[in-house]
Amino acid sequence: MTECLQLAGGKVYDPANNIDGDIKDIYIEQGRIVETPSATPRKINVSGMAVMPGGVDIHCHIAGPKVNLARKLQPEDHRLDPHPGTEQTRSGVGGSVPSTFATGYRYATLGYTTAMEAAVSPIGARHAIEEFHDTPVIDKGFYVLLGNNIFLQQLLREGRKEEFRHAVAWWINATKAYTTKLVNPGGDEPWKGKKNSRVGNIDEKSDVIEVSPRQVIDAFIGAVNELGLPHPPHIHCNNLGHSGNFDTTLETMKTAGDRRVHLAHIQFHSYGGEPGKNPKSASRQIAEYVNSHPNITCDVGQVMFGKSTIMTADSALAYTLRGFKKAKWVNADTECESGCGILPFSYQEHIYVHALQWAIGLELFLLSEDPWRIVLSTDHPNGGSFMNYPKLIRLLMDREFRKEEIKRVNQKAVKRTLLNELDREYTLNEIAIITRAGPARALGLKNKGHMGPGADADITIYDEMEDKEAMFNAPRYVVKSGNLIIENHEFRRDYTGKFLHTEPGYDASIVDQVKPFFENYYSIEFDNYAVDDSYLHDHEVIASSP
Amino acid sequence: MPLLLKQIAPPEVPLEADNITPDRITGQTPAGVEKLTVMHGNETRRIGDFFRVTGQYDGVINLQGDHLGRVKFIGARMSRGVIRVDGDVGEHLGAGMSGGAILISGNAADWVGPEMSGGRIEIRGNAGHMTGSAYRGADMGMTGGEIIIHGNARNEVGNAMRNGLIAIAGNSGDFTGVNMLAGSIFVSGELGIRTGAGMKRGSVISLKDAELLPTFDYSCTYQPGYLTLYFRYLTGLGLEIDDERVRGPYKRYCGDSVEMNRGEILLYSG
Amino acid sequence: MPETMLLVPGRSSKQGTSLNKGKFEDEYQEITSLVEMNEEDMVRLGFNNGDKLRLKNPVGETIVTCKSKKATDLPHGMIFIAYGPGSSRLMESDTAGSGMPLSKHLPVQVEKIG
Amino acid sequence: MSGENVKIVENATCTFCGCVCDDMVLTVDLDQKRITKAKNACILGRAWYAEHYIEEDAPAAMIDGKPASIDEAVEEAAKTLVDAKFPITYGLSDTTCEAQKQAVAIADIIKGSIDTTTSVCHGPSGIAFQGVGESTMTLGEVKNRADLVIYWGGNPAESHPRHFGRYAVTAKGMFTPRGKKDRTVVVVDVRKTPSVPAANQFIQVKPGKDFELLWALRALVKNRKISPNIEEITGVSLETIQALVDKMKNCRYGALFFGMGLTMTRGRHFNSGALIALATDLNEYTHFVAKPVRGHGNVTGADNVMSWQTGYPFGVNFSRGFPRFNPGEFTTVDLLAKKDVDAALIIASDPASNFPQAAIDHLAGIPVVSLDTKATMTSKLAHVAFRTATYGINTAGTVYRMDDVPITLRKAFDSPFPTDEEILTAIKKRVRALKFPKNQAGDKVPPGRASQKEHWKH
Repeated sequence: MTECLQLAGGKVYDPANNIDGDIKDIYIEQGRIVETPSATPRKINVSGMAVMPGGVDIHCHIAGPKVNLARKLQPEDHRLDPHPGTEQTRSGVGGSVPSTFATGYRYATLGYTTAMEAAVSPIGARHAIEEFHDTPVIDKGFYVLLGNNIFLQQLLREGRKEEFRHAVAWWINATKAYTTKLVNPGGDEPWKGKKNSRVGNIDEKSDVIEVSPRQVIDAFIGAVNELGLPHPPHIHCNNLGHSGNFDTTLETMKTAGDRRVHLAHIQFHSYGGEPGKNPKSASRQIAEYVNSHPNITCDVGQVMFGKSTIMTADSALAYTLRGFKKAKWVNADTECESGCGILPFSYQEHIYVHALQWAIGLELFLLSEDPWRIVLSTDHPNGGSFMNYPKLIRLLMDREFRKEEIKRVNQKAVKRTLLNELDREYTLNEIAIITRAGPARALGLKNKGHMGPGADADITIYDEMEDKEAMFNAPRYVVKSGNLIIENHEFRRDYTGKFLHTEPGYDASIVDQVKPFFENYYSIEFDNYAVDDSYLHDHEVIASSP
Repeated sequence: MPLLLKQIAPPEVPLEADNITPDRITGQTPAGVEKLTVMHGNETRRIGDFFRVTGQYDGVINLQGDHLGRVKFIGARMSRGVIRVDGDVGEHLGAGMSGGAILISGNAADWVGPEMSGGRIEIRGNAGHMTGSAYRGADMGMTGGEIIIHGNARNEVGNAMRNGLIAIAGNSGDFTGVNMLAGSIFVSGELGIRTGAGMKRGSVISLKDAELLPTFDYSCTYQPGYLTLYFRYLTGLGLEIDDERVRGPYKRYCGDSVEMNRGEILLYSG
Repeated sequence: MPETMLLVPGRSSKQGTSLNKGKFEDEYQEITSLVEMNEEDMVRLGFNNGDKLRLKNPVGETIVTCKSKKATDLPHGMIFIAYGPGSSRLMESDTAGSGMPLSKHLPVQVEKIG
Repeated sequence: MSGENVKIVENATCTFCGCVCDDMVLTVDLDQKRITKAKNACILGRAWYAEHYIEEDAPAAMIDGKPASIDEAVEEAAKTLVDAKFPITYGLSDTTCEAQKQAVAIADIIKGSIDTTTSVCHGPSGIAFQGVGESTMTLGEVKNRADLVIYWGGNPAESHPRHFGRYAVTAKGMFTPRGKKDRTVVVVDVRKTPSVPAANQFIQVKPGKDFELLWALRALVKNRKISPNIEEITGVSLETIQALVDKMKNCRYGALFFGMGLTMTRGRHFNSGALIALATDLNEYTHFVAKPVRGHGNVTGADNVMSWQTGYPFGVNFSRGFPRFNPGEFTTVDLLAKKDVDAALIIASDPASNFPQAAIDHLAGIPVVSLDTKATMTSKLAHVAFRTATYGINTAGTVYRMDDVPITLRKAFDSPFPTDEEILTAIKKRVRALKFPKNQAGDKVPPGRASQKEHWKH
């Protein structure tokens, strides 16, 4: 039951509509924002509070096969962070990989109302959607992993670009994905088939698939832009985490030319130095390239100190990280299309590399000239839990606080960055951009990230406070699709949220090409592969514009 | 005068009583203590529903009753004072405790002193499985303190223990000292099978011979000097060790070769 | 003197197919009370195919029917039974902090009855 | 008239064992309500379909052995569960994920315990996973890539008959075009099972010495020393062990499958853990994976649903208002044998016939609510017994194969009985109403995907 509401007297931060802290009433009816309501609204006095669109997480890992493996893996992490239920809400557990219910409620308690799972294998799509059904409050969708899909690589090898595009679109439809995700494109075959080796340079052709990572990247950028998906290919570059990888990152961006592309957790891809040796910061080179190329959006993948969980389709990377501590580790190969690696992790202030990663993330935020194209993320839970967002916001908004925090970390690492020279402080308006308006625009979600008439009534209202961490930690009100979910910091009702996906057009005859491959090399039947509509709960198709 | 909790009603289902610790009852009157909550299955009840509380806390809490074996989490996370139980106790005794002492006249169920970091637990009877161990999934069990069992203990004594001492006058079960990182385990009686599997460092000492895993390597038979001191300390804790066994000799095995091979198992071979 | 042998309960195709017919049907009852034994052990102990045996341990006991198995397929001293009510009677309930009762390799005393 | 009203269901999924083969072609006689043919099914699958019939006369619900209406039974079940101080929900491996989700919701609302048949199957492997992790795969990777396959402590020829042909031994794939000829198969077991003939090599280990053998393999893989008495200990010669180590290190893609010969014997989770750790160790040299060969059709789905809803795969307790996990404390055999629980909701499982006697004795003394497709020992002792439709034959829904691949079920024909999901959803609504009488607006979450109608009411 959605309500007719008047949010009265708040300071409104709606950067998409050029509203920066103006006092303004917001009206809500039928789950949407309206100019003037047709009925008498329930008036909520929000004067002295900051009113923002609901937060949008463009890159996190919250549902699907690898997330659930990571959950199963860590009872010790859940035990310390129980999430009690209420009469309205289900119980769960937290930790760095919370249960589905806790994930949804906790996003809501930070004022986030949309989150995109950034990596689901096609065969695991049904699983991800089932988890989404149990992930309350937030709207959600996922990016489907296609960058190591053997059938698609075969099409590329044979130069069948047209069919490639149709096949990509078929896969998006079959899995009900939002866009394509490339993770370490072309890197699975070396990992699975060549005694755990990895991709070096992106022009190197695998001797099995005979296609280079650059060809894969180029083809996806081409196909997805031609299909007109609301969000371009979402790319996790090759060589994540390795010293000297900024070069791979630059090459990946150059491959795009002036075509749209999103680079995921770019912090992990901004390292200088020699491979195999300690990294240095290359954030300046990366930031400069991004600043001067308006076709590029990125999210940061900020590292936050404390417990995290590495979970990535970049299995080779997880294996490398496992080498440091030899503690529990998961690798899961997915036939013909993907795989993942998982390990519990902890970022520590005194460790050079961890401190450097933390500093590089902050550098990227502070060096970025266009807040619309750099999105706040921790690559949850890889760089740390999304529950760290309020602290990260304070690090960006509060120079003095940042200085104190800088003093606590490995100084050798700090000295190798520009961090001490960067005095910039983000404004509330800029925070509203990097956490809401920007990611919504990058995702092509026209009804999100702003509060103009017709927008989804996803709204968060914070008490204005000096301590921005405290402020962003506890919104007083959260409205989701017009429902007052949190009122005076308390959950008032449960709500499922919507599932967001796309339906790009394609030539149906492509199925005749996919099917024989499938029958030979997959272990389930082709007709049981695509996710049917019965799995969709409340959902919305976001239009493609080819 | 200790604070006396006398059990007046047997619980119908397990009782979780993590409020029964010196840390929680300090400064409370007996009536105040009776008002503290316990979980009786899924209902929240009061200590007074199950115990009559008398006396005054003078550093010691005394529990008496015939059905204490269904009371879990006694002394969990305690940091000081003494809990004396006349009878048996349920699971998770002294879980995560950091100081103080717990004395049990009867038997204890599974999980005695899991992940404890300090203090002492002494059990006159037997203990269940997983004494001084890690909980599932965790990479570290007991990190300090002492557990003395006068009877037998069962499987996984000291699983992933990092520091401290576990002494067992009777037998231990399988996987004693499994995944041990450091610390000492002493067993007077028989060891179960697969002692020290996956141990990185630490010592397991037994007064009986035992069959060890194929990844433990015999290094020598000797009379380690430090054992005299060690045994004197154990006798001080009330364990009986005769002079012959104090003298040795002991067979020393090192392992686990699957791990770092820096742990040791000493078996009496007089 | 009853002989101590190692009982290995496990799945078998027949147990699986008869399960579908129903646990109260004779076929399931029969299959889950049939114990396979090394033929040489049977000769040594004087057992014949179809003999009724009592399997007993400190937990409980059950009556089974004996069936020979080639000496190469089942080691000496080991007997096999399909999971079912019979094997349950001999299982201890302690799970050693795992949830799993020891359900295979149960030492049992074996003696012929009747 | 039989034989005229016939329907063919293609790509149907057999839910009898964890192979969850989804290539069944079912011939359904709609008049007789029988499946007359199941093309592609194995011996177990054929029996699963052939023996499936609807007992039209059986009451859909019984209270204390007497027929009752479903509404009455739901009400009585809800009261029984809400009144309990320590209720347990158990079973769940032979039903859909949609039903499993409702069961977890009930346990959450009534603050009870919930556990699945995992705890007496590969629960120890789950514990091992939490300690060690696991290098693993979907079964198609084995079909496409594995040139070395080792089965340890399992007998798939009888428990999972199509495992060899469809996934792991004779299956032909991308880099294994000649199937069996392109791979080496080893079976390790205490006895020569019917699986042994499929293998190139059989290694017979002494009963109860799997851990010692696995540990010796781990040490040799790492080039460490082991006891010269290894043959005496394990029954396997040092040469054989070393040869296996060489084979494992030098393969291109190795896979270790393991069964309950490891989980159900002394050592339990450490046995599984040793095997998983061995596979992990081998990744220093080549690509190596391991996988438990799971049993019941959707036991893996139960693990998944439990994990995403509670954070833990089995053995969960909600008595404090949030999930806690502790096998040995909150697992069903323990809770029953220690007489801790005072009511039970048993779904698609028969603990009264296959649990240790001490556990069965306590179950017989407490009020039990049971859901099953046919009469069982458990339904016979139940206070409230529901008869439900068989998943995969009479219901749609989702199941997870042993390798966590989710598959949608296709219904072959209707059953007069409600589904597990329908009954559990109804019980959930009633327990919520009884528990939170003032908050009837609480359940804003739409019903599960398969529960569009409560058809038994019409």
